[in-house]
Amino acid sequence: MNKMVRVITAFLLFFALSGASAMASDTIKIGVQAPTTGQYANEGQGIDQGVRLIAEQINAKGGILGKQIEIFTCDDEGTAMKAAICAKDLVNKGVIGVIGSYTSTCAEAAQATYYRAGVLQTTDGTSDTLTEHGYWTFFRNSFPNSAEATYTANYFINVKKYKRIAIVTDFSSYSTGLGSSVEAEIKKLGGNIVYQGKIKAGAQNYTPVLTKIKSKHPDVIYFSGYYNEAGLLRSQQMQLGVTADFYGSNACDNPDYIKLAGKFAEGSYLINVPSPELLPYDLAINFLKDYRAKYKMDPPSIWTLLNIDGMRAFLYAIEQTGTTDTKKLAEYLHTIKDYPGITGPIQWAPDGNRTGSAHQTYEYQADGSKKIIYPVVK
Amino acid sequence: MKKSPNKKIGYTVFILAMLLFPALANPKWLAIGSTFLIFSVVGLSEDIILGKGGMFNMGHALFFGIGAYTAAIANHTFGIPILYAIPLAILIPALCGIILAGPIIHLRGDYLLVATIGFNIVFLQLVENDIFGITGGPNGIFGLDTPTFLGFDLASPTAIYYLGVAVLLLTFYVMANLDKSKAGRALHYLRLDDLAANSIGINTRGYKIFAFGLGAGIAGLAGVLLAIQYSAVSPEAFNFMQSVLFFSIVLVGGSSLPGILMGTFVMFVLPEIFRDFATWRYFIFGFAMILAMILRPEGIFPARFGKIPDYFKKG
Amino acid sequence: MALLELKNMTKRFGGLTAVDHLNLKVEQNQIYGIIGPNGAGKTTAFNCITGIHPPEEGAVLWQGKEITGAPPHKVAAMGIVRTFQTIRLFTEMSVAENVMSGRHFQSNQRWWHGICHTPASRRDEKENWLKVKEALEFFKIDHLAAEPVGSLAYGIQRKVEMARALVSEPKLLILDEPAAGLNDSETMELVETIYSIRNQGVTILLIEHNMDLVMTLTDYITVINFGKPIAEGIPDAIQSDPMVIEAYLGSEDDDDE
Amino acid sequence: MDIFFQQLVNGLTIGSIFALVALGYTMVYGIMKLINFAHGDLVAMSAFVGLSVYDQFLGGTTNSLVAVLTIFAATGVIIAMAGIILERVAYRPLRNAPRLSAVVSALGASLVIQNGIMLIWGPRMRFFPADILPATTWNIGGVYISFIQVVILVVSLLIMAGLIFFIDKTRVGAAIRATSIDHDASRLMGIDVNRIITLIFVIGTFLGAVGGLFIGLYYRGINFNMGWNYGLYAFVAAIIGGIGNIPGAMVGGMLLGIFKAFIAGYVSSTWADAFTFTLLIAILVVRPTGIMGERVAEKV
Repeated sequence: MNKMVRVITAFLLFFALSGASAMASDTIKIGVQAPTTGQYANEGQGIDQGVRLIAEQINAKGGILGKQIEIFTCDDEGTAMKAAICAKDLVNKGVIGVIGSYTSTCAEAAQATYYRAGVLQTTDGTSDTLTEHGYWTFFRNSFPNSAEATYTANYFINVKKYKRIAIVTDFSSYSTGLGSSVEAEIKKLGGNIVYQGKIKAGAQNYTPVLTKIKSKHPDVIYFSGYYNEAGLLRSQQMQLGVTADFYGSNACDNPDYIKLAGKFAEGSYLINVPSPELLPYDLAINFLKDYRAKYKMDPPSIWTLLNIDGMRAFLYAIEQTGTTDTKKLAEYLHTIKDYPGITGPIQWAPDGNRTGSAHQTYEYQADGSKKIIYPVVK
Repeated sequence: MKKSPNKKIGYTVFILAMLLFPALANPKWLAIGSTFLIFSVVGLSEDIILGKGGMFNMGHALFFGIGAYTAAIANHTFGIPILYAIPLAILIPALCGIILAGPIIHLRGDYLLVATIGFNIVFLQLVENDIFGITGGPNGIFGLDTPTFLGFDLASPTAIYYLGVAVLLLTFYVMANLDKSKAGRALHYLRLDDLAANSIGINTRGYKIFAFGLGAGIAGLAGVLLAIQYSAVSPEAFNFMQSVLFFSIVLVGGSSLPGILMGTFVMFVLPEIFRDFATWRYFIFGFAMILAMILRPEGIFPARFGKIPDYFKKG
Repeated sequence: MALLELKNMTKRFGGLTAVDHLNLKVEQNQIYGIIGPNGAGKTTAFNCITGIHPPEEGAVLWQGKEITGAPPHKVAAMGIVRTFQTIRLFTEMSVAENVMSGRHFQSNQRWWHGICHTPASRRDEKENWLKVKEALEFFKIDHLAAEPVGSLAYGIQRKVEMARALVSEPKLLILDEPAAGLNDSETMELVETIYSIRNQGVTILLIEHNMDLVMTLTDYITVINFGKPIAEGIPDAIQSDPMVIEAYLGSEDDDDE
Repeated sequence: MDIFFQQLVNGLTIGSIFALVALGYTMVYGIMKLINFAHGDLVAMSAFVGLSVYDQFLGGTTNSLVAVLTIFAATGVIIAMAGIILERVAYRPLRNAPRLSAVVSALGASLVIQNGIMLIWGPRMRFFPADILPATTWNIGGVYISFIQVVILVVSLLIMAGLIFFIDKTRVGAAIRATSIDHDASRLMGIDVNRIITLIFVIGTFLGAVGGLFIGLYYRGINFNMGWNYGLYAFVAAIIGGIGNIPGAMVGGMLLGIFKAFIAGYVSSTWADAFTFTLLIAILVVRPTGIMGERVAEKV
């Protein structure tokens, strides 16, 4: 009869237990907001593992400012709503900076909370809207879509002189955002887009769209989207006898692309900033070595490294300024120039965009490696 | 129709606990508490259709989403303060519920289920493709105005929480009225035996559509709260998996007020509590769902009948 | 003018003609019986009248007005209410709640009273419950008001079903084998009940297999076989009709249709 | 015209996979009136099991019919056992419960299997080797068809023909048909209903396993959460055909595959789902129990 009472007891117990989190600051608390389960579990776990690796290394050397680094991970599952809850959770745990999330949508859903709490945020999200709010807490560790779109359009029209361009996206915000930026840039340069369509991530069967593309006789197919779909698109394209060149955008950069496309990966192209194994920096080589030693695998993609760079910059700022006051840290971060990162020199524009795009075009070789074909290396 | 003293104490304690909760909770749990209130309202609205009316609606996130998007679009595109958009965000989902239910209401059980899933998926594609350029595409709409009411700023998490409490209490009131009215009874009758209900003079088709309209309207109201809480709407909050969640809330909890609250607690709050189990939690959670249904096939607190007026009782 | 009149009513299921050009006239305040062997189409005829299966041909006239094909709830609201051969109650609900369903179309509540009550709708709610109480007292089952109906004995369930139909204040009460499954004393009680319902001014149309019951109870009978009427008249005349006797030979036992 | 036929081939290939998976839904539904929402996840699991079988015992074998048959046989057995366990654990205790509780139990089982796959095989995509089957592709007047597509089409059709023969012409098939109409009456006629249900789960999950392995062999990349996507479309296919109806599931699967190909090819890929599901609802409005479903009139 008194089931209501029972329900309430249950409620109160749980909340009373969870209400008691300590706020003492004998450690430096860093949050990780990443999709460690769900669709992007792979990338999310990569970010989490990378962050923990760095923290472990620094702690082993005695930490920063004499304090140990403590990592809190919150799984946003790649959904905006969970991301909003994660943001509140991490702020509540007393973190001074958050690494992540992997997707632009989740980063954006959490942004305002970090800003209001004065918590620094660094994400690999490439969506242009991320830097449009003017939050001083925000630092993008990758390069925005607009930079990639300008590069891509210029390369297609002025360098390769493609005449018939097909653009494929999926339904994600990253993909449609980049896709429409590329489209706009191509049109600006007077390019001819013969097909534009969307595929559903995870559907695996893209032959209908590719057959439709075939009927338009394009000389290039550009896919702004993720590696899973890219690999299948490429292999199905070749099986259908569609001879156009195939280009993937930055999120196609993942070893899984080659596994999916198989022998058809050869001769396809990728536009991205340099990928882990192609990074010429010692920092990168050492990081990859340590990562492999600890986790017995490669980081899933360049996105792990970009996020790590964001984290390293945060820690560097703490070391240099000797404070954990986020306002001062943010001011300092805006002044750094060519801080050596795993993914290249780091500096930030006032709006939080990482400046100095380093986009390149790669061609996949028969052995699965990538060769830079543009800009031409001397 | 007097409530038993225990029940009265139960409700009083529950309402007190709800009111005092923000004083105990940290910001994260306050946010979860607010979402719990919102999902409870959606659960109750799904209960009208699925629990009382017995119609297998697995697309309820659709109405929740239409409400949220109506408020967000009214605010973002047309600059209407979000609280003033509430009537619209109830009416539009309710109308959609009525219009969409009309042609499919004659479908039996699982065919209705798949048709409602279909509506949900069509809706999601509409908003993801940024139809009419007002839904913000796959990202959704961010940065809605914070609501003000009679000069009070309702932006704080505590204010939003209490707004949730108010809406939940309002929903309780509607549910209580429904239970004690001919419309509410008609839903029970038609669930238990459509043909007998129809033969005794109940326009079963009409009441089924009524259930969809009412359920959709209440879900729409909850959608506004969600939009306020996150200052944002985004498509994935209203996808088919979300509909599955609402469907499960009603069935796991049982078709009653405490049942829906318990269902929402089990289906939404428990996974949050067990976040530390990370990758294991949904694995265990799945087993918990199976176990819950085996132990309580009609839900944790199923609907109870025999609520008859006092003057029937002898003595 | 007859209260209910069927004119050449015909219902087919695929190739089977379940009801074949059925004609009958039920007069005000009659107790009218329809009898016939299994599968003769009696229940189907009831389903046609009450709108569950609209007939393909012919007409159903109610107080002289054609109502063919009207949906069941409209037919009920006109005052034609039925019971079922296999009892159809809302099994999880209590006796009182079951009977309350009969008050549905008599209630003045509108749909929005389900969201927000008004003083008038609260009053209406109470009045209807009182009618239910009256009906339960009439059937002497008021002490069972709060019992879940599914747990009750068969005879009681029959009463609940009749109470549900009667509480809707019908003009014509259609009973589909009301005595099926009842013992002798319950059957006797049923006869009394049916008479007293008739004395309240309700016309009764019934199907029944229990011949003794039909012969004592009814004022007028139509016999159908293979969907066609084969005889009609007062009980005495029917009892001696050779066609009827022939139709019944060898197919009298079980009461399933 | 070659584009039209190419789309037809595209549609039939994916349609065959939908049909195989849909059969699992429809058979279980026919017997138990239960939507087995965990079926899609068993399909996903079968792909992982198949891959593990290959890695463990056949590593490096290429272009080998024996290898493929071994994978199918071993996976079929393992997944059928998983199906039996699923029925015992999640559905049998609920056989007399309200219908919807079994649906929730099925959703729970789906979570268990999906996350179980993730815990065992990890969250990353796994890959079937490209060369288990010959990678030959034929160009017939501009229509490209690959060896694996031919295999999928032919094997699916053979399996379905076999299934229809089994259901319509054998004693066990007759027992299955009887059980689908009335459990109690069948029990009285000496049919062991529990065994029939177990058998249905074995056949249904086996067909799903074949579908899952085709997914692995054809698309090669397999993901722990891919079951929901295939499950949903296969379920829709079963509904289009009339759930519980075996030829209906086949027709529904093929039609859905072709719909999807033609919508993406001739209407719009951007709105593919919106069109597909609108069409589905339109079919249901006109034919409330699917294309081949029986119209049940309620007995009064």
